[in-house]
Amino acid sequence: MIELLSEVLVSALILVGAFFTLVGSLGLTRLRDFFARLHGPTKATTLGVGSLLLASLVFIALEGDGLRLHKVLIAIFLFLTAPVSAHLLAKAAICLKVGTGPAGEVPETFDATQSLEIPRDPVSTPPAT
Amino acid sequence: MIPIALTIGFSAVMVSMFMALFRLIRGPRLVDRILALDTLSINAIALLMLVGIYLRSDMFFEAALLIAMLGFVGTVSLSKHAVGRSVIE
Amino acid sequence: MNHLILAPILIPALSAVIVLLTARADLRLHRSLSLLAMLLSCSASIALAYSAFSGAPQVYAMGGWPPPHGIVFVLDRLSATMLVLLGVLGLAALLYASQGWDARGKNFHALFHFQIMGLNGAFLTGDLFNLFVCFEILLIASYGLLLHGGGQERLRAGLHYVILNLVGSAFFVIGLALVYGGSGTLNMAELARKLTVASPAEGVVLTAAGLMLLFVFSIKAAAVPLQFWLPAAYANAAAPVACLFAIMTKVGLYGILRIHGLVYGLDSPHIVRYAPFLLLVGGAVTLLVGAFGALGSRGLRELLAWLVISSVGTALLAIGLLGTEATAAALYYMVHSTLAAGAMFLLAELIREQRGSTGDLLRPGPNVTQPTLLGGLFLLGALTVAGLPPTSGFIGKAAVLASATHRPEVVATVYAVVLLGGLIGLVTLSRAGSVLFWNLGPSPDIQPRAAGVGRVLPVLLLFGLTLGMSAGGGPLLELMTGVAAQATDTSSYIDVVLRDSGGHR
Amino acid sequence: MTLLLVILIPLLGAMLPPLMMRWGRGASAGSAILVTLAALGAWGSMVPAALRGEGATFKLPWIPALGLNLSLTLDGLALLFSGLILGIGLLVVLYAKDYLYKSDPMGRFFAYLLLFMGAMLGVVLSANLLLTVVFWELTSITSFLLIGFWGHRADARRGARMALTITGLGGLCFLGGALLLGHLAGTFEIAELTSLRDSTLSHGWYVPALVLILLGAFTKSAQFPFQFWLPQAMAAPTPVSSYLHSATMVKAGVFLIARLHPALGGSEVWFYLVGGVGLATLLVGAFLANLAYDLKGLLAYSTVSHLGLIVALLGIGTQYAVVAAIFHILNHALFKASLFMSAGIVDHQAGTRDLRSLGGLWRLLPFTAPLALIAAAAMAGLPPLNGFLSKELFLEQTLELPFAAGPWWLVPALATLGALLSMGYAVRFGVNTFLGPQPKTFPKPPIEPPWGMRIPVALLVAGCVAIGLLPDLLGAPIVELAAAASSYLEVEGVHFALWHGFTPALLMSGIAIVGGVGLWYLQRWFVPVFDQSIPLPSGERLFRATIAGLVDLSRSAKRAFHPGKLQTAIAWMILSVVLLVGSALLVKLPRWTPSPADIDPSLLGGVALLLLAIGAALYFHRRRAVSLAILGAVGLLLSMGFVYLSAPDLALTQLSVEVSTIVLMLLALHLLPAQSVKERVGLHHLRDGVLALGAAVVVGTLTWLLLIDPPTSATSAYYLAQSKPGGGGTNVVNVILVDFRGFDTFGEVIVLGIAALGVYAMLFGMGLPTRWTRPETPDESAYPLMLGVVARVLLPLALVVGIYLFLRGHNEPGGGFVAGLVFSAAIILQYLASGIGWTQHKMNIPFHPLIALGIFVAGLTGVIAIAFGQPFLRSWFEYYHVPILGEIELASAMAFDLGVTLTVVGGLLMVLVNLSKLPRSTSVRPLTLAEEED
Amino acid sequence: MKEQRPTLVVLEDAPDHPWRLRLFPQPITSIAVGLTWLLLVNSVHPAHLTLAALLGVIVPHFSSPFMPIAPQVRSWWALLSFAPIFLFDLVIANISVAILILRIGYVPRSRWITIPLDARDPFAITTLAAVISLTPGTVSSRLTEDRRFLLVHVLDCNSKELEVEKIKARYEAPIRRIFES
Repeated sequence: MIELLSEVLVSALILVGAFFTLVGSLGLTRLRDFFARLHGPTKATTLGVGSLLLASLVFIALEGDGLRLHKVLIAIFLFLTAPVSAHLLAKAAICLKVGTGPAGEVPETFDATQSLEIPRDPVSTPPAT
Repeated sequence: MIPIALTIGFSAVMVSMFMALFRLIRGPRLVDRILALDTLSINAIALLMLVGIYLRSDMFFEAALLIAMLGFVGTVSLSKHAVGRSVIE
Repeated sequence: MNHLILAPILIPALSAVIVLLTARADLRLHRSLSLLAMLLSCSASIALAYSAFSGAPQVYAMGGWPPPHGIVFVLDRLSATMLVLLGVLGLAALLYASQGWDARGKNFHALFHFQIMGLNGAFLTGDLFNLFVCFEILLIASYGLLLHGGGQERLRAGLHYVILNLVGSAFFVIGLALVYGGSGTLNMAELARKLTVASPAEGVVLTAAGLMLLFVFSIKAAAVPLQFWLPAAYANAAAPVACLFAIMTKVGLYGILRIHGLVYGLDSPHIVRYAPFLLLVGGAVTLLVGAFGALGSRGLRELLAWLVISSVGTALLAIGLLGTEATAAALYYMVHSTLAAGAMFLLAELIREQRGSTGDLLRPGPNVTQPTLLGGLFLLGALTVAGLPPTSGFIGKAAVLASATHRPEVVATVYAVVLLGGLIGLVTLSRAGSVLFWNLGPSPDIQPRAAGVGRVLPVLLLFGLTLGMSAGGGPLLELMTGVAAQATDTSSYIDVVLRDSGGHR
Repeated sequence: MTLLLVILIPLLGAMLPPLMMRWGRGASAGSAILVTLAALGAWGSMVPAALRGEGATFKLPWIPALGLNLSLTLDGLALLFSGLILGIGLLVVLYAKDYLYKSDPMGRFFAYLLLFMGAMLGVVLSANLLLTVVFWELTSITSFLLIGFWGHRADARRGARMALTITGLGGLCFLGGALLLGHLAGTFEIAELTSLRDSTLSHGWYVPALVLILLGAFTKSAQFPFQFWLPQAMAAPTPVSSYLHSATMVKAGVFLIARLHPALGGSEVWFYLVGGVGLATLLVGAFLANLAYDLKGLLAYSTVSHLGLIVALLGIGTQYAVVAAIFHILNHALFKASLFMSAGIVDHQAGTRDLRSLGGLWRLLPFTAPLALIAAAAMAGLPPLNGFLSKELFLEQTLELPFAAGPWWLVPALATLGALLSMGYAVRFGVNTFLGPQPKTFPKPPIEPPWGMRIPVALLVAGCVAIGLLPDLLGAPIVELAAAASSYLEVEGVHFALWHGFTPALLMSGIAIVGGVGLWYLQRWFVPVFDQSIPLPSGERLFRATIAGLVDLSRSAKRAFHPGKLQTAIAWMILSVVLLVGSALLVKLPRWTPSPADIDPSLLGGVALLLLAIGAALYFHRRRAVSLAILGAVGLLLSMGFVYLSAPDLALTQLSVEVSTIVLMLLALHLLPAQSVKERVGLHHLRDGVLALGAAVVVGTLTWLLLIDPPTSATSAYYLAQSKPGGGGTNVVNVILVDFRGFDTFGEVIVLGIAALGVYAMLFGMGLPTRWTRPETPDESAYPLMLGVVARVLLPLALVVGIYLFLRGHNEPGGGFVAGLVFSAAIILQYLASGIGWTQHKMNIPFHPLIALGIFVAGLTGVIAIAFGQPFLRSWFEYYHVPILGEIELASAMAFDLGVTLTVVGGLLMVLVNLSKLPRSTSVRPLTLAEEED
Repeated sequence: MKEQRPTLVVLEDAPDHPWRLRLFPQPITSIAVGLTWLLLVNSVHPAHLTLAALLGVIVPHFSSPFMPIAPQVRSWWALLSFAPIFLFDLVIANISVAILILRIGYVPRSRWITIPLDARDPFAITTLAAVISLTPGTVSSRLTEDRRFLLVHVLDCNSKELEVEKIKARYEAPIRRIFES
């Protein structure tokens, strides 16, 4: 009974993961606007991988090797990095004036670059008010 | 039951890798390609997970970990290059 | 197990490391340090040579892993000869460089010693893959050295040099893959043993491997039509570097002697039957093309570079003649041409500096500051390189020709080629000499400084050695015969390495 | 021993004159004279014995392997020649002392002269053929230096080069021939060669050896068709001309023929070759001499023709022919040297040697003129002078040849013609210079030179007369001795007489004398004709054209085949490897039975992906960034391939290398234009296609071969077995890397370090402006906030992962290399996020020492083993049981791995930092060269 | 090319602290490091615990200079309460995006919206941006120089105002509670 349930669980997770991975890539291929494409990988794929991770985690656990959580690290890394990648790509696309589809013009406020004094550390210095 | 799921999973991931590769080749812009590359590496992680289940081993955990960590570095530097700035400044 | 065998690689490595650790220390410290190290490793080489010539080959098993499984160093007469040769050459080059060249770029001493280490390793190792590793070390280091001093031409030449050599390395790896695939080992002795019992299929693979390696070594040796990397590189390298590079082509020749002469056996069926013929033809073509290229050169250093190619051709030819006598002649010629070329490149630099803006171009220019000294040295060098008596070049050439008389079917060709090459060389050098020292243009307002003792000394040292080679030609040829005998005796090599390997566990 | 001294005294004494120069020219010349006298003395001490026929010998092995010994002998021939060399040498030195101009470096001149003297003595004294070759070449070289003594003059340089080239060519041939001869006879000792004559003549290599040796002799003695270099050599100072180019060096060829005549002579080949060439030379030389305007040129051609006469005699080779030859050698040396000297006097005093502007010097040079005229008479062969005697003998010999040569009268007629011609130019020389009308002006008003220049002439002429009058007393003994040494037949009872009664020879010389005068009478008509209308085939012009042509050919050939383009070079490489290896496959390919491997669909998918990606990378190769991105994908897929082969270590390595490669390449891209140059579609595409195809076939075949019978390696089994017990690790790959083949790893680590140093040195050498000074505006677009924060959050985690990979490496996938790359990646991320300036400031590791430290640590683990009496790199490991912590393994491999890690980090970051300090521009010159290829 | 100065790692932003801080310059980092280690080896064997502690001491000494200001979690409660919301939205987001992607022939109404930021702490801003990117069809695309506005691309958006409101209320507020306040 437990085995069955677990099998079901694992298979379900696998399928879900596979589905989202597929959807992510599909979006990458299908959507015709860069910014739209951007959404696919950042979300769908991460979730897909997440559930696959979960699947293998559960599976290994059920194999009797006990709870091996180390795969969680992968998820952590992904969740840390994926948004940043998306962010940077988006920034790049904006700089390159990639066509942004319907009503996709960049607001003016972003073209006006405010002048700041030079902070020594790009991150931790408080912005000029 | 799991084997079937695995087969489906494998084929799904394989297909999505093909799609990512398509975008990588098709472009049209460098950013598209970078995005595709990023996706491809994430797909690779998925593939590794499936392999792990298939082989009942954690042999490829480190590989997946590295992809998650280092693929990011690649994406970052490429996208900085795409903008036309020095990668490191 | 004789730990001294490690000295030729550990001493340079250590000194390079120290130089780097004290990266910001005064250059003079680095100089004295690296000179000392060079002296040490040179004397170590001589000591090794002494023991090698007084006995059977010695085996050193790295990490105590017994061959064929572990990496071994094998010290035999051939490697000892090369070690000593390199030691002396390196010493001269380093002496010269310490007169100021080493200050014209970064990390000279470190790169130099790594280069020495790579070369020594290549001469000592008894393992094919390790040979590849050593080749990598010396290639990368030589690339760094080649660019030493900066400048456009150097950069361009260096780029070609490194790319072509990397292509060579790629094929080297393929060759190694074939060797391993065919024989399941990378140890030279074991490979030699396997060759005798190889199945047909393995036989094909191993033959292909052998030819692939022949190709690779021919690149290193700059045999025509694989000479492309050499002329520009040598003509543009800094003088001491060019001097050291005089031995680079010999590494390729060494590889051929070691792998095809000893492991495969040039006249054995393991490699294609026409391999010696290939060497003969290749050598002949290389010899002539080299001499011919020198004839058309516009600068002294370019001319010398082509003559290096020509000398390689002579050596290849001799190797292709097979037999102990011919091999001995080839070895003698190798040693001679290395020393001579090294000296000539140093001398060319002295001449270039003293001819002001004309540099080493072969057209009328101002008279050099030290006409008698440089002229005399140039004359001596030209005689040596062109193979005129009483220099070692003459003896080497004579030895090659004499050994050819045992091959009646090719003797005519060999004579024709060698003599023609010699003639062209003679014409070239006489033209160059008469332009450089007789056909004088207006002298500049400020006469360049005369070269100090420190920079003439290395030249004298090297030329002195060549003269010694001719004076002591008798005993030396005897020695070389001994080397050749050992370097063609495959079965005892196998025995020594695989039996008293000094490996345990 | 004294023999050796005779050679060594001049060779070593050559150093004296230059050194003495600081005490003035007199001292220098004096020293030269002293040296010559010393040599003469040493020689003289041996003469009596030699005359008794028991000449001294000396032997010292030099290079036994080649049969080259320092063996000398003083037999008759050697005696004659060495006497000439030393005697005339002395006179020449005397003469030169006054002849040389104030501006000439006298010391150098005498040094060269003495060197030549020594070399020449070596040639004539050596009893070993190879030794002869050695000294032979030395004479060529010294003569090169002497001819080029006035190197500032173009004709001197050209003459010197031509002489060296021709004689050098001959020398090489001589060497070849000598080696052949030595091989077929088994010795180079001339005495033994002589004793082996019969077997030599019957040997198959006799003819080639003979021809090669004769080539040497002919070139040296300016025999037809090589006669042209001698007149060119007249650019040398006159003492040189009279010494080298009449008395001694040009006689070396003749000497060699005489020397080897006993060993090689007497065959038909010998007769026709030597005799024919000699006769031809005699005629050609004499004829050209009649056309020369240059006084020395005339003498040079006459020398050529007289040498031809001697060679012809040696070719005939009967006893009396040999005797005549030897006798003429002696005579010619005497009168020709004196003629050259007097010509030198004329040139020196009158400032010109052109016959057209000379004449009537009889009155101005009352002392020199008669001497010169007598010498000329001797040259013409007028009685009662020595020339007459030997010429008579020659004409006589032409009547009784050992082999048939055309109709009986042919050779004698030609000989007579030769004599006639020589009479002609002798008269031309004497009359046009000293008699006849005196031109209005001379470049210099001629007056008699100092005695130093006159005495030698006088002595030599005296010699001519003396021998002419008392031939039996002065000539016969030495000639007999020498002739005996240079003939394979018995030679005895030699005596000469002015008068033999009415013989055909007398008739012939009569014809010659009369005709010669007549010829001189006609010359004012026919010489101009030859000058203007009839272009004589000039070997000299041909020679120069040949050399020039060769140089041009070489240059254009280089441009065509060695154009310093990478494509060409690599094309040649691929071509040769394909041919080389392909040929082996064709030769030795066995017939195998292909075994259809079962194919895995997922593998198919992966392969398809990989191929697609690679193809795309190729397709986009011109757009660098794009192809780089695609290459990233290729790397990723490749690592998946390693996963498929369940090789986690390789996968890890591949992945981590991939990233750093991408970053470095991106940095490098800054220096390149975004697109590579557009290639013109051309033939080279076809070439490349064919080559690629061939390479593919070869490599494919080889791979197939490997696959159909995979290697069975005892080594891999050994590694698997020994990994844990011997290497203390369960991860075989890592144990192989750090233990079984640790030395390779050590090497590769060093390679990495060197590469970093090399890049550093290169960038330094490029002398580019270092753009970076302080971090520029760290605005949002340069340093995005998100990136910065996340990068910093990631750093510690990444470090932990690195440590993890490092620590477990020995037993499970991971290891020092990967760990190092992970560390570097973590730090690279900081550079990306916060820029060089800030990061460098935060983590200020000096890279050089870091690299060095890594190598040092790795090496140290090996050396420590030695300290324990173990072999280098012998690994060590131990398991410890610590109470709470449990079992812990310590292994030397870890230290080794640490070294690897340090070097990797240091090297990678060093390259990275220095690359990123470069300005971003496509106008950086050094990198344009990467573009020049297409 | 100027040489690097041979000084070692400098901790200039962490001057003389009490020993506790010198041992653990950034406690939170140390904890993260330790946890990571335990996760990696996934065991709590004493040996690994000690090792984790050790790393917790060592690693931050290398990493902390790069993070002069450590993230400070003001209220863990806020963090805990926010986590489920986020995870829930994550799933929802994916599903909705999936539907969007899968709907044949439907052209999503992409829009740019600008979110005026109240958050100041870099970590807060970053977290917010990350969360935005990970949740319903939005990708935070650009931050102004003065870090007061965040440009967000919405895949399928009916009204900009609503979106802005939602984000500020649902995400920014709790995140500010975590890091600031």
